[in-house]
Amino acid sequence: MSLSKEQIAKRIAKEVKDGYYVNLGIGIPTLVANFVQNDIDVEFQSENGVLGMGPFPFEGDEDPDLINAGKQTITALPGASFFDSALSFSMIRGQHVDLTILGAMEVSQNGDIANWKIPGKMVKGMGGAMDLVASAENIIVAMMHTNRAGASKLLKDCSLPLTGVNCVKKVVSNLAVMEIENGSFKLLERAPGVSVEDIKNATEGNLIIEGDIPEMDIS
Amino acid sequence: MSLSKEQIAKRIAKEVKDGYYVNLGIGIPTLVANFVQNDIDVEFQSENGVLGMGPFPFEGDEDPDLINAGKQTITALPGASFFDSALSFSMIRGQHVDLTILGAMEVSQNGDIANWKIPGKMVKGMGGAMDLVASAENIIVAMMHTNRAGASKLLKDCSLPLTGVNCVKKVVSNLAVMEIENGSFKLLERAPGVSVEDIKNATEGNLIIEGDIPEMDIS
Amino acid sequence: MINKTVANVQVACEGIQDSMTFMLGGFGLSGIPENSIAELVRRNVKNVTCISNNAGVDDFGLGLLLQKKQIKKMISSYVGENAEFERQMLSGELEVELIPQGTLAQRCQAAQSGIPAFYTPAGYGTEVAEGKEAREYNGKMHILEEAFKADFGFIKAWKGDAAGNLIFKGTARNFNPNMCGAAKITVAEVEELVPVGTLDPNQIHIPGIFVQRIFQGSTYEKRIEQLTVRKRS
Amino acid sequence: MINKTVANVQVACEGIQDSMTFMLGGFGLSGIPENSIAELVRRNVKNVTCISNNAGVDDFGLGLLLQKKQIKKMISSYVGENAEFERQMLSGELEVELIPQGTLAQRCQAAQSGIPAFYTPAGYGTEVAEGKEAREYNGKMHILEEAFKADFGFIKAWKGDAAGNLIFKGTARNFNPNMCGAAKITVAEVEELVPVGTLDPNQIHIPGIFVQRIFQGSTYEKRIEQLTVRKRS
Repeated sequence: MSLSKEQIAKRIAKEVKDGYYVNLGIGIPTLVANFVQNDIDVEFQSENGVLGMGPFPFEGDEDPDLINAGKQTITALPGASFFDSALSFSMIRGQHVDLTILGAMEVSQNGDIANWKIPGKMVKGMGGAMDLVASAENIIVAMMHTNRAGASKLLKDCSLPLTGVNCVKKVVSNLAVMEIENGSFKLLERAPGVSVEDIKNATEGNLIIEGDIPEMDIS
Repeated sequence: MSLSKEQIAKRIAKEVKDGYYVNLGIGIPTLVANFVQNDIDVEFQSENGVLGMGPFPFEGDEDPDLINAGKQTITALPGASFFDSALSFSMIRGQHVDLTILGAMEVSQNGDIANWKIPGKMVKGMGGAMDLVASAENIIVAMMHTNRAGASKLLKDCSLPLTGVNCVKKVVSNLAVMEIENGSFKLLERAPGVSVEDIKNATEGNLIIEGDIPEMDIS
Repeated sequence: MINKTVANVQVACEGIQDSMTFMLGGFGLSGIPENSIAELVRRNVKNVTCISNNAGVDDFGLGLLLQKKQIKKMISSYVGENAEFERQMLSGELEVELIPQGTLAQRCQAAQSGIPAFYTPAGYGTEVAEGKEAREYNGKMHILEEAFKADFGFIKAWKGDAAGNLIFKGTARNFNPNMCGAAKITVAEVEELVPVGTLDPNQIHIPGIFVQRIFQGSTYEKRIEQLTVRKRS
Repeated sequence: MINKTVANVQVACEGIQDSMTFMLGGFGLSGIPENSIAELVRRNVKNVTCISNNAGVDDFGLGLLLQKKQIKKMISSYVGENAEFERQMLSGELEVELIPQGTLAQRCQAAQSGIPAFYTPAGYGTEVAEGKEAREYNGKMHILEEAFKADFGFIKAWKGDAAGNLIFKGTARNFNPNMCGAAKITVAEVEELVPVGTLDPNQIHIPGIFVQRIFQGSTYEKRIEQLTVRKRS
């Protein structure tokens, strides 16, 4: 069974360790915050200028001067701080953020990522994604394994304009958890009920399968 | 009559215009603050992190957390701000400071300045002087025209390690006010009672004398 | 104290001309200089280049200038919230330069700081790096980016005083401080212009030296782009 | 909230070794990390390189490490207040690299920000530019300067909390914020460690992400280098 977006987020949440500063991209990554274990200390950074981001405000408490990178109204937890965009990217570029989780339209087997532009069709811009992927030591991509037409989004080479080269370390898709290693996708875990064969068929890039591939824990 | 240090400062104070942000170096330049006209608005910047510097504190009011670049205890005027060293040099390097007044050991006829090192003898360091002279559009040097041995400090070429090249615009010495123009010292004013001949004799660099040279107003 | 106060937004915008380059603070619709934008619309200044992280929405923020086709070129990092923008861009009416958000912030700060160029890893190996010098530092490739050059910067702050000192609030801070002093003339509008001496000098985010004109703004709409809330339990 | 508190200066300095490079905040004797310096003396760590704007005075600040000949190399902008320093330098016992103050600040901030190199006009045409790339921007020559690399940064702040958030006071701020996060490990000592949530998030000068260890300092001497006062009239 292919994972729902929530389940992808749930699985990624297990990668978030105690003491991590984490930047969450728009979309599935934003959901990760809901599934981080309660017994660890984590702080969320939003590149528009807040560290220590909390949940959405209660109805009526929303403040136009307090939003996240997705322009959603948010709250700040005790110990939070506000800062300007330059200092925010000092955190990112300076590798003070421990983990970056973001979405992708394509990922290649050498860790290239494309997520900001479809020539002639869609150009939203890269936002902070290029800074994040060029700087972060630990990048996890949350994505669908295939597009609506069933074509793989895990490729030998990206076909879309790149956001960054050689930077993605791990991909969690609706079908699998993979590590990028020596120019290949190394299969680590399968979604419950999804076979290795299914994953193989959905992956255009080089897929390395070593030994038994366990099912993901998305409890 | 050769000017006293106070008189040099007094003459330079006339160069300080309404609306100027001014950085004063250690020594004679610091004295300039005492002679700025009362009817103009000026703010003094000290590169260790204060804008809107005021006079020395009253006895007993001194605060070790409030000093100027000369490490002297100071005060802050209403409208003052404190900031870090990087932002302080953003003001300087970014040419937001309108006027820089500093001392010199030597100045050359093309506007080079030396004021931080005497090889083998004295090395105090350049502090902020290199940033100031490389950045400021308007630099006035306050200095003695000759050294204790009577040798000129206004030279064809500096003999000491440089602080900056081609940057000094104006020199106010104990003998004269000079502008640096096309690789020469252009004599603008004489100290009261000092003759053009005296100044000529005390100046090793090329000195341009055009027409009558008036006496300085140091009232 | 050097007084930077001007009477109103009209005076603050004196000297604005067609074909100039503007910097505008704000992230999304948060912390945007609403009064200055309204004045740019009123003056109908044309052919301008805008450096701003976003391009507003169809009927607010820079979207108001886009509607009236006042903008020749946008330099932004993300423009996904504006249909008219997308239309003008895809049709070729509007020139667009998309750059990484951190590079945008740093190019503003570089202009403010007199740093003409710096190396950043952001964008290496992508379209953004085309035509730019690249160099390896610490085993990683970086590209050389230059400071912006702009004629006017439009800043929105929370509080300010006549000396031009500014304090920002929450995430409405964003690019505003980095753009102060990065253009030839910096115009700051504030929600509250307070008497000189009432701001704690320790808490000033931007010292007045970076601001040429300051005025008390009026009637801030502060529109929320994505209202997301929790139910009270 | 990620807790950065450590019990005391001994714990804060764990991992310090001979031959490391340290960054130390402070301008003159203002805003220097007094407790950390005392601990460096106590540990008698040797052969260290210190990046610090000044070198203290003979019997205070970094002068204490100079007395015990713990410092191999100083990287500073101004060292005129210290006779022992001058003696060690002129005799060749101490290696000294003097650099412009603004360049020093910017090389710290570059390290904090992941900017490996930048252009500055400071020092062009002088000894400081020797061996460095030079380039013209805006009709003026600039030289390429690189970010510092350091093992430990020692910071003195006024107030801080367990999250590592820092607020500085007056001109004791100086290089301290620029050095936060510029070394592999940043150790912050504060005059007052306040409960988390009591610092206004708008007024935090340095967010805790740039600080690895924070502790409540003790018995600050805060020596005044040049006492200058006016008589009360």
